[in-house]
Amino acid sequence: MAMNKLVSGVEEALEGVHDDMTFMLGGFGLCGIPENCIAELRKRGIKNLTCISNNAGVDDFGLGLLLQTRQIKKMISSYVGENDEFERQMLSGELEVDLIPQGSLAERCLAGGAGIPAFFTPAGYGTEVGEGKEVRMFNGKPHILEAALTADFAFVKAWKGDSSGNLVFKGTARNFNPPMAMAGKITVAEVEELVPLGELDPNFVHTPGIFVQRIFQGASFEKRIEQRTVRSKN
Amino acid sequence: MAMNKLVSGVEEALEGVHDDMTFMLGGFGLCGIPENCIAELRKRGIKNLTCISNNAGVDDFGLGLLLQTRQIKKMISSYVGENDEFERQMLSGELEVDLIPQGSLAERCLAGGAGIPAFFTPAGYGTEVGEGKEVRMFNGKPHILEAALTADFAFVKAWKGDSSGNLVFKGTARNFNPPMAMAGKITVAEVEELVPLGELDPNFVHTPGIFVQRIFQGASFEKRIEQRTVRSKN
Amino acid sequence: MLDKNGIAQRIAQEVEHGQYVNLGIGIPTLVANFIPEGIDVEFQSENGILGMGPFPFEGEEDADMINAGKQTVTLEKGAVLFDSATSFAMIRGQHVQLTILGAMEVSETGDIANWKIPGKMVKGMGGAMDLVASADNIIVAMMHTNRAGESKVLPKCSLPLTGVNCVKKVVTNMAVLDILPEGGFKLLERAPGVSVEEIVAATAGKLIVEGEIPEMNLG
Amino acid sequence: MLDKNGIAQRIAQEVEHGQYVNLGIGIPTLVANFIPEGIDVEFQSENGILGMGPFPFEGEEDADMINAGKQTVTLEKGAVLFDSATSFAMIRGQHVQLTILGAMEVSETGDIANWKIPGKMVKGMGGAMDLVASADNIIVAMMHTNRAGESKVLPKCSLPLTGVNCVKKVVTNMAVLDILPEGGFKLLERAPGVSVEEIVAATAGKLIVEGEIPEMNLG
Repeated sequence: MAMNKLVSGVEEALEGVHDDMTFMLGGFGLCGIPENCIAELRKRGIKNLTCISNNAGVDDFGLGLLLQTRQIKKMISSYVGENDEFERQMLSGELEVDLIPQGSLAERCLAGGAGIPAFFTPAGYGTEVGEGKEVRMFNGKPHILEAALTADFAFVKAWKGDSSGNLVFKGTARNFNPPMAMAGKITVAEVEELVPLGELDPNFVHTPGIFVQRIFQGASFEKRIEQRTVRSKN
Repeated sequence: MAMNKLVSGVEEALEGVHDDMTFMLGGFGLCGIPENCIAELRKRGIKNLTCISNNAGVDDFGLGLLLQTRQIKKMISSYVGENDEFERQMLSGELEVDLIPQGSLAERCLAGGAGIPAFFTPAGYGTEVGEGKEVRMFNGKPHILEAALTADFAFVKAWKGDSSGNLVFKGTARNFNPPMAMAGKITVAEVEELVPLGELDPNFVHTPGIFVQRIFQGASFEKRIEQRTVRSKN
Repeated sequence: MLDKNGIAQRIAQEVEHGQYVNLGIGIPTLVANFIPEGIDVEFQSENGILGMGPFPFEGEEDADMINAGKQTVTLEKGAVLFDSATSFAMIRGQHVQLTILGAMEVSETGDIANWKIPGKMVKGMGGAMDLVASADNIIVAMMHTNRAGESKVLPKCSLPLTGVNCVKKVVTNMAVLDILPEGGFKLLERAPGVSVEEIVAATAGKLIVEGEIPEMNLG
Repeated sequence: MLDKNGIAQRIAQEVEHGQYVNLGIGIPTLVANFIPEGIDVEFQSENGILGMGPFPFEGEEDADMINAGKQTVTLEKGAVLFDSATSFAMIRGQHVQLTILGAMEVSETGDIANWKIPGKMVKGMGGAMDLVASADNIIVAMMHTNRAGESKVLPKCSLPLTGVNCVKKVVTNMAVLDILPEGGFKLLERAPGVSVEEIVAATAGKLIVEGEIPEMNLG
């Protein structure tokens, strides 16, 4: 009999979050971000957070909302452009920032979820990222040792999900959500559509429910587009 | 415009295989094995092969067919029971055997495909598998350093595939096929059903075509069941 | 003395509501038949299933749906399929919380041997080394002695190891034993009709017997 | 002198039939518009697309379908979607064969800097460090000089590096340059109307000029 991870909503889903915790948040830019969890974190006003997220949102959306309220102590990201408040806090030293190559970020989350405490990668060798890290040659090429990342909570956003926590993502909204779902001590999934157990095809589930501890239907999703780019029909 | 990886059949698919090469072969037991490629390898009679495969087939099917003809010099596997000829060759020293924990085998293939030359795992520490390998403590627990595996050819078997090499597997026939597909210098996919480009849902492809160099429709699939186990309707 | 089903039945009492469980080949597979009503667990099969169900009805076997013992199986509602790398990510990452497996030998420090008899038999470790190196809770299901009547509950394993300091509990045809962090088998329960003296005689490793030892309650 | 489209057009000539290509933000994105008929390539977008197509028609934008520059895009027939870890497995594993990206500085030993100006600007490296550390072939698309007129083609980068010894070719508004394994920019082609002398004057790094330098053929 499948486990029941269903919670009533975002409030119950975030039970136990508090100051000084480390969170992972899925998404790439504003695509596939856990909007409901971010809103609730802001509402709760918890502080001194370490947030692991590929990007830091924009000034008034995504993680930008928690930067406005100065709830974030440290960001671990790969790309943080497009956010003036972020840049101000970082350059002034108010915000700690650990910038990580995007592939290393994804792999470090995956490793954290997969019980691989460290691995070698060529990315970042010879740069600031490699400073202080062990270097070893493989196939004549220098590699650096990178450590796994885990988090107290991982917040992910899926398209569809069932009560046992099985998740399916849509389009490029998948991005960091699956590796981060694996790396949370408690992984919370907010979904656009909660489907009955058995409706998801077992052969086509992106994130198996074993990685998810709590799931709820998001109250609303804005799904803002950061760079609306189109071509004309001619 | 998508790439065309389609070849006429198993003969063209195996162009370039020769003595002394290292092959990866997908499958778990007899489930999801590349039957057509194995038959063609036997037909070609090439020798001194190193085969990386979770199991070694049974006496008269799967990799057992290449053991009968003494084409295999070395097996890299996790479990080799259920095969008398294998046990005989191994205990007599005719066959070199490298036994690897199943999870390390899967991860070493994945790492080989993902450009991760080495990683730490707790599996095998304190056992023969850990002998001669670097040991390091992480979170108070000893881990050993394992190296990536790659192969001259990876042979995988999929349920459906298209001309650009995108693959979908069925049931538990997925197993080692996706990680091995990533780790072949040349990856050959034999499929039960070749579908027109565009028919596979981009959101539900198990192995992206970038990992596959050649694809063909298998002429026939026996799909033998190793342990037929049933219950009665009462 | 318990038979294999009895051992499985006793082990089923150790399974907690909400756990993801990996069952090894042999006796452990039988544990699935004894999970009480109301205890929701999902079985992981390391070849790529979460939510493994019972064997299929005759005529409904599918060559593409097998368990880690290569037996034809079915899926429970809500099951998921995945590849071997993802499967061991679940195991190594400690998402699978309980592993139940067989053994040839267990030592009083929690070492286990179950994959090789030098010069005689080498089947390979399969997923066992990953499983015992990873799960928080590892229970061994086995006979207390081998066919020659020699104890399998030892001070030190004589066969090549599968893992070190990992087994937490042993359930045999004679007894339930906890392996203490400081070493030693603590006798918790006797099988029906088995005396403490018989267990002492059949146990080569350090056995700790404190107070009255109850008989197993198999309901 | 070339404009951005001209640089993209010239780089498109470097793309080979059957290649998987990652295009960075800015000029590299434009390269997709100039791939000749008959050259089949697939574009990888590191946020999770293989087989990225053009921008959508107005009204057909989908918030769940963006490229690595956060722009709305479409999929080609045969495209695939995947997560970020899989995406960088493709990149790190050298399955993506060609990377085209922008730069603030390039050195004569193939070093590249493009993610940080200390004390002034820090956007982050995004996927660039993984890309330049991995792909066999890396082409930089950039202006030959910065807004202050200073050369970006240097003996040594002054800004924090993105990668070392990795850039194979540089295409600027003035020239096509190979970076030699032993170091140095070998001048291959001049942009239309640009003289060798102008290129020499705009290049701070070691420039190797041998024989007649042809003008680019942009068809």
